[in-house]
Amino acid sequence: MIEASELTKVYKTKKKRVIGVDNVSFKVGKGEIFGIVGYSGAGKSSLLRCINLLERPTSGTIRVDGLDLTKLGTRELRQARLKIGMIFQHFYLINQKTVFGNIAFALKAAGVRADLIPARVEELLELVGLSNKRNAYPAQLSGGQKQRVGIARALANKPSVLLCDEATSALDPTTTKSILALLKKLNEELGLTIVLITHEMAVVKEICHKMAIMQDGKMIEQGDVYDVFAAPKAPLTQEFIGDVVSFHIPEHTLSQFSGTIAKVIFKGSVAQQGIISDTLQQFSVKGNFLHGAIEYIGGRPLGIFIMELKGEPTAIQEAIAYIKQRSAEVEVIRDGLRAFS
Amino acid sequence: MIEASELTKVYKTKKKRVIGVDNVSFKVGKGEIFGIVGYSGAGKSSLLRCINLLERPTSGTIRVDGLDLTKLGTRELRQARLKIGMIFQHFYLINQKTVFGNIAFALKAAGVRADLIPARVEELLELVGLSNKRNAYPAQLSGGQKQRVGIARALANKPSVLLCDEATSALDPTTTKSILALLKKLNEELGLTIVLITHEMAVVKEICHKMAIMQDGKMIEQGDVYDVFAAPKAPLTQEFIGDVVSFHIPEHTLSQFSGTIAKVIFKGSVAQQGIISDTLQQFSVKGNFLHGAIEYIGGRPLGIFIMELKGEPTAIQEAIAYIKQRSAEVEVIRDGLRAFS
Amino acid sequence: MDFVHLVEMLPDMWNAFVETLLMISISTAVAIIVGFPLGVILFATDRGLFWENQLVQSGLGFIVNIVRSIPFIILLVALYPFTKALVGTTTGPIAASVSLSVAAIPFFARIVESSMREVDKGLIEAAIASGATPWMIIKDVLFLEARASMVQGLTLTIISLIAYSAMAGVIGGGGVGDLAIRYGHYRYDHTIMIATVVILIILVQVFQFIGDLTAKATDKRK
Amino acid sequence: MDFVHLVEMLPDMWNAFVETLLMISISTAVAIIVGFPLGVILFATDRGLFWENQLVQSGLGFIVNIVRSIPFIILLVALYPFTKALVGTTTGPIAASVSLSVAAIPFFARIVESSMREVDKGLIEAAIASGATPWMIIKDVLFLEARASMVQGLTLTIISLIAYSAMAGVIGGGGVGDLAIRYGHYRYDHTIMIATVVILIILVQVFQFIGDLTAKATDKRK
Amino acid sequence: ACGSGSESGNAGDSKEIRFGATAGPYSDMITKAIIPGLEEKGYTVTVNEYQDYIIPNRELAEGKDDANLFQHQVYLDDFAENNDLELSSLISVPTAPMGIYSEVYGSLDEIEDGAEIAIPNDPTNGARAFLMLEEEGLISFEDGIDPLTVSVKDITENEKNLQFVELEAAQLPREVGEKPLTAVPGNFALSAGLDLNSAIKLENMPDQYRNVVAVRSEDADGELANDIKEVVESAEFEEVIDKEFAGFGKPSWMEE
Ligand SMILES: Nc1ncnc2c1ncn2[C@@H]1O[C@H](COP(=O)(O)OP(=O)(O)OP(=O)(O)O)[C@@H](O)[C@H]1O
Ligand SMILES: Nc1ncnc2c1ncn2[C@@H]1O[C@H](COP(=O)(O)OP(=O)(O)OP(=O)(O)O)[C@@H](O)[C@H]1O
Ligand SMILES: [Mg+2]
Ligand SMILES: [Mg+2]
Repeated sequence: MIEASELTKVYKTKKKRVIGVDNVSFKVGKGEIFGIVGYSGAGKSSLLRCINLLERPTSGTIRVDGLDLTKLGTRELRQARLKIGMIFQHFYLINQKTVFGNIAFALKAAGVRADLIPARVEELLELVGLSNKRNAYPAQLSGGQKQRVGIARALANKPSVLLCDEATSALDPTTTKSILALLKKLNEELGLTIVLITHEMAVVKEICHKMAIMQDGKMIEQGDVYDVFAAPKAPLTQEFIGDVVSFHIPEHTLSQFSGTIAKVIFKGSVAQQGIISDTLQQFSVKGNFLHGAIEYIGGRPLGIFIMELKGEPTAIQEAIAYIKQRSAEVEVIRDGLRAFS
Repeated sequence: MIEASELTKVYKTKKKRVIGVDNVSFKVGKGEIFGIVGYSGAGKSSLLRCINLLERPTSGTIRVDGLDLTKLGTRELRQARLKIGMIFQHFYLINQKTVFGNIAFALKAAGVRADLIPARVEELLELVGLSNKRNAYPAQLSGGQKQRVGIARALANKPSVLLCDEATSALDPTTTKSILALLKKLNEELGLTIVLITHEMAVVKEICHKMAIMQDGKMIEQGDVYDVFAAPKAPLTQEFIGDVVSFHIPEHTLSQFSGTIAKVIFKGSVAQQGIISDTLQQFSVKGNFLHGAIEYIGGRPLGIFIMELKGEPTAIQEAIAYIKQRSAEVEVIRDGLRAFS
Repeated sequence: MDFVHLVEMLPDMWNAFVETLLMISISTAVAIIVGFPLGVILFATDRGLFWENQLVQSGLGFIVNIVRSIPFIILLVALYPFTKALVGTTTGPIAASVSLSVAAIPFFARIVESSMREVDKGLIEAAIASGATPWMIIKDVLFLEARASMVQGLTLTIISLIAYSAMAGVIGGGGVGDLAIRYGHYRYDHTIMIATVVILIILVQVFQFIGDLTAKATDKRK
Repeated sequence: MDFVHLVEMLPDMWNAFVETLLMISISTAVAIIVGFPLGVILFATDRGLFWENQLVQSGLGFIVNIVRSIPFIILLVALYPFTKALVGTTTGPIAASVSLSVAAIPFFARIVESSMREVDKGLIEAAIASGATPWMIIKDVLFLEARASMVQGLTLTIISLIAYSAMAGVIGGGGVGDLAIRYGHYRYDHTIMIATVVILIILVQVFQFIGDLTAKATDKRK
Repeated sequence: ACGSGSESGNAGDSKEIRFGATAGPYSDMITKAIIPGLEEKGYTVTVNEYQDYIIPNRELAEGKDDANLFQHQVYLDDFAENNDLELSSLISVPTAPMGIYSEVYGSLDEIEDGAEIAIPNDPTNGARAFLMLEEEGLISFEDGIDPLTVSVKDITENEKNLQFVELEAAQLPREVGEKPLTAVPGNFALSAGLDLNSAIKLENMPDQYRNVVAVRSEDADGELANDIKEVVESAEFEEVIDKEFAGFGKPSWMEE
């Protein structure tokens, strides 16, 4: 659906050249949700803006639905954009139009018949929970409300591709969830392809199929979300993923536990299948859970638990071996502190 | 430090009156970090803007450091504001000044001697990790970079109170963490009082001492973060807290487990002290961990785990009784499904 | 003040007032009808915008500046044949309106252009991303967002036109300003001069008031 | 075109050119020095702003409008005693500059006012929250943010002044516009008329060019 | 033009005429001294006032006006020739003489070296000022110069080193007292309430510098032309002149 190859975007300012996007290639299949994460200033927004050619890439090509956008004339480009919805980081609502008017604008752009517009707008307002703000002007809306208008606008023309630049970062968790659920629904039911920039890994985990990490304009890692979460390669990726899954345990907490600290990872099949309790019952070790969860990433369970094992070193060794044997991965984060063993 | 009593802010538009803040009273002690959460449009920003009188409340009083701001003349109010830093949801940087200039502006406002400004600005830039963007204009910055300039500006004059409106919502997790660590450090070392609006409960958990939940302009619940997290009262609070702590387990996951599902809460003392493993070893039940963590809320550990217990119903009963006896709270979320018990 | 004289002149002043309104209305209308699109083109053909076209930009800009360079009296005379062809006469308020319009068009066009420059580029981008046509961007984004500022600029234009219309007396355009000059300047008739200046002041205040009110009423930002 | 005649008139044209520059410089300088603060006050005393003061707002607004209402020639006459007291003479380019300045001040003040209205209220709020003094807000926020728009407005003012200065001939102000009228209009001297109009066009283009360039160079938004 | 319901005979609508003039005494002269006579003859007259000296002649030539009164014979001839217009004068009327006014000097002889003199900046009035000064021997021109377009540049000798300040004619009365010497055209002097006799020197006006009633040449022998002539030559006209336009120099035909 989207195919970017060797995209580069260089900003020229008076004194220096800033490389926003640096030779980035990626593919997003039809009906896929592609998440892009990275530090602030990594080039995420720049990349997204290259996709619908709001920013003309300095070099490289971008194909959407088979069309090489960089080769299109203005008219065709406009047609192509009707099928690419975009949600902006800074909303960019027309200040002089009501919520209704802002959404109707997008419909008019697509040439929707005037008499069909009101019903469609109502539908969209319902969708984002803003029916009661129909006649409010942007200046009278809270940040999250503005963002929701932006979302409704982007969805107005039932686009086949949706570009979201931090679409939920101004929203409370509940609204975020409902918006994500909505995106997921549109994705599943209508096959909407979504490219989504976010800094919340929870969002990636929740709805993305594929993901990429950007750093200094480059895409340093990309792949299936499940794979990336299960085995992040680049240090930056690990850092990001760690936020949701690998549970970096603060020193503070660790210092309270004297036993061996191990990370146990269950992939694919449903969780532990009693492995842990079996282990505890079979070997003379005591276990304390420090942290853990079964995450469903793209619907597949991934269980990661951090636990303290206390007992004779040999017993612990055996226990770990047993767990590994029962098809789980175990990583010893810290050996037991001798003093207490 | 901050004492708001019966604050009400009504916005009058041509057609209707919108109640932004509805009779809100609260106190924030010196050196406390006060988090405000709530849905989009709940009135959080409006309330924050009333604190430094950017928005004059329709009624009620606001005292900061003993001074009733609503009674001050313009000059005194300006003096008072020098000690109240503010981070805006929409950055509001001066477009025509560089990053340096924007921060220097705040220093000049406080009458800092011109020759001392550059060093102080550098220090602040270092703090927010933007030293290399010193001479960039806001239009050349990414969203997160702009936000960081806003943060540096707000901290410029070493304020005694800091008001943050979604200060980290545009930031990636790492930057968020470093900013939060910074706020915490300033709070601890200099006794900075902070009022912080966020929609990320993780932020509240991480650094707030007290918190409040707003809904429709009202403060529906407030208290120590630990207490609120451990025992949220209002349904909305539960919803918010649930996001971080109480681990709502999706139906999807639950259906994969046939045993009794119990939520075990360890308060105060360090975690489980082997309670779980003792239980598993003493009673003939198998246990599977579904989700859980030890959260440090305001430095005190709060462990919440959700687990599946499998075995004879009586054994499970006994196990639960044992756990309760060992001073943990247990809440049975679902009894074992008979078919499999 | 000579009241008998004032009363005696009332019909003339009324006439002049009607002539002024006529000239202002016509030339304001033309300034809007021609100046607005011109301003939009000047704006939208600039670098990085949706009709980017350096040639049209500088060409039109040059023409606009030429018209603005020519002293009004020279313009009046230079436009003689054009005025004659257009309205069939070269004197009177209608003929004067032709020159006033020609003078007002580039003035207003520049105002439209610079008002549009103040519109947040992000809004234009969002509209482009929506697949909006240039026409929609102009109508629903640029026009609306720049409206308050353009209304202020229109007020400026109208008030300048009132000042310019005083010179229309050269070709018998009449109007209050002409009366002021003929009586105040040429005839040293202080009564009429003061009376006409008062009329002009009221006229300008009324336009400013309406302009301010409209600008505020149509502005939906705070 | 009569080249001999043109060459013969060159010194006069040069004189006129210098006079025009003199008048424009003086009146532009005064327009900035007096009009800028006036515009700021008009802006900042409006509702909801840091110097909110309805009385000053409407009072100043009224005076500004009065000056803008008076036809330039009447203004010239009305300012006779003032001009005399100020510069000691009532004729010549310096005297004409007085009236031109008085006409330009309210024009530019309105432009400053409306440019500042376009500044995002949030920026002003952020400055207020920083504890900035009104003076700092004006200097570091309003002035900077409205600068590009004000430069455009200043261009408009200067070009309008060039047009107005043609009327300065009434009191012997001279200048290129006056030359155009006296030779072109009264004496049917087409050579001089064309030559002077060309000078005016160049002058206007140069100012427009400098204005556009400055506006762009000083604007740090995209 | 073909008034269907018109009762009057062949003259019909043509009895409605328009008279052009510059603002000031000459439009007053039309209103006060000529119109009453024309109305008696059945005309309805509208006066069109102008602010300059070019447009009225054009309007006359174009048929917008039927006659005008604001210029002297020399200017009319020159203008008609330069612009290829067929305009003719009908009759000259009493004209206010230009005067040189001064609050410093009692006569022209007292003028000091380098004195400033304010003069009109339009060619017609300006030339009259120069010719006055030449007649008084204060300045001189090359021979054969066109008396109508005489300008500062044509001065060959300037005995007293007079400094010329060119101003709009209407502005000149305001400069009396400001400048040591001011040459004010009579009509503006009268408008401003100056006493013509207070001038230190009044123009010695040859007939070709007296204002004339002008019409299109084709109409010069028409009914209207004859009627206007009759009115101006009437005793009633002279009566009004004597009463309302004191100080105006009468043309030679009137003196006879
Ligand atoms: N118009 C511009 N001119 C110059 N540099 C720019 C411009 N736009 C962006 N940049 C620079 O390009 C880099 C990438 O910016 P971009 O906005 O794509 O970051 P981002 O990943 O979206 O960050 P964030 O998460 O903070 O929004 C940044 O270093 C930024 O300073
Ligand atoms: N200037 C205004 N005029 C009218 N209504 C307003 C105005 N400002 C805010 N409101 C309304 O007041 C309510 C509270 O807005 P506020 O900005 O305080 O919400 P918030 O809690 O900060 O939301 P968010 O998390 O989305 O930023 C909203 O319903 C909003 O529509
Ligand atoms: Mg971004
Ligand atoms: Mg808010």
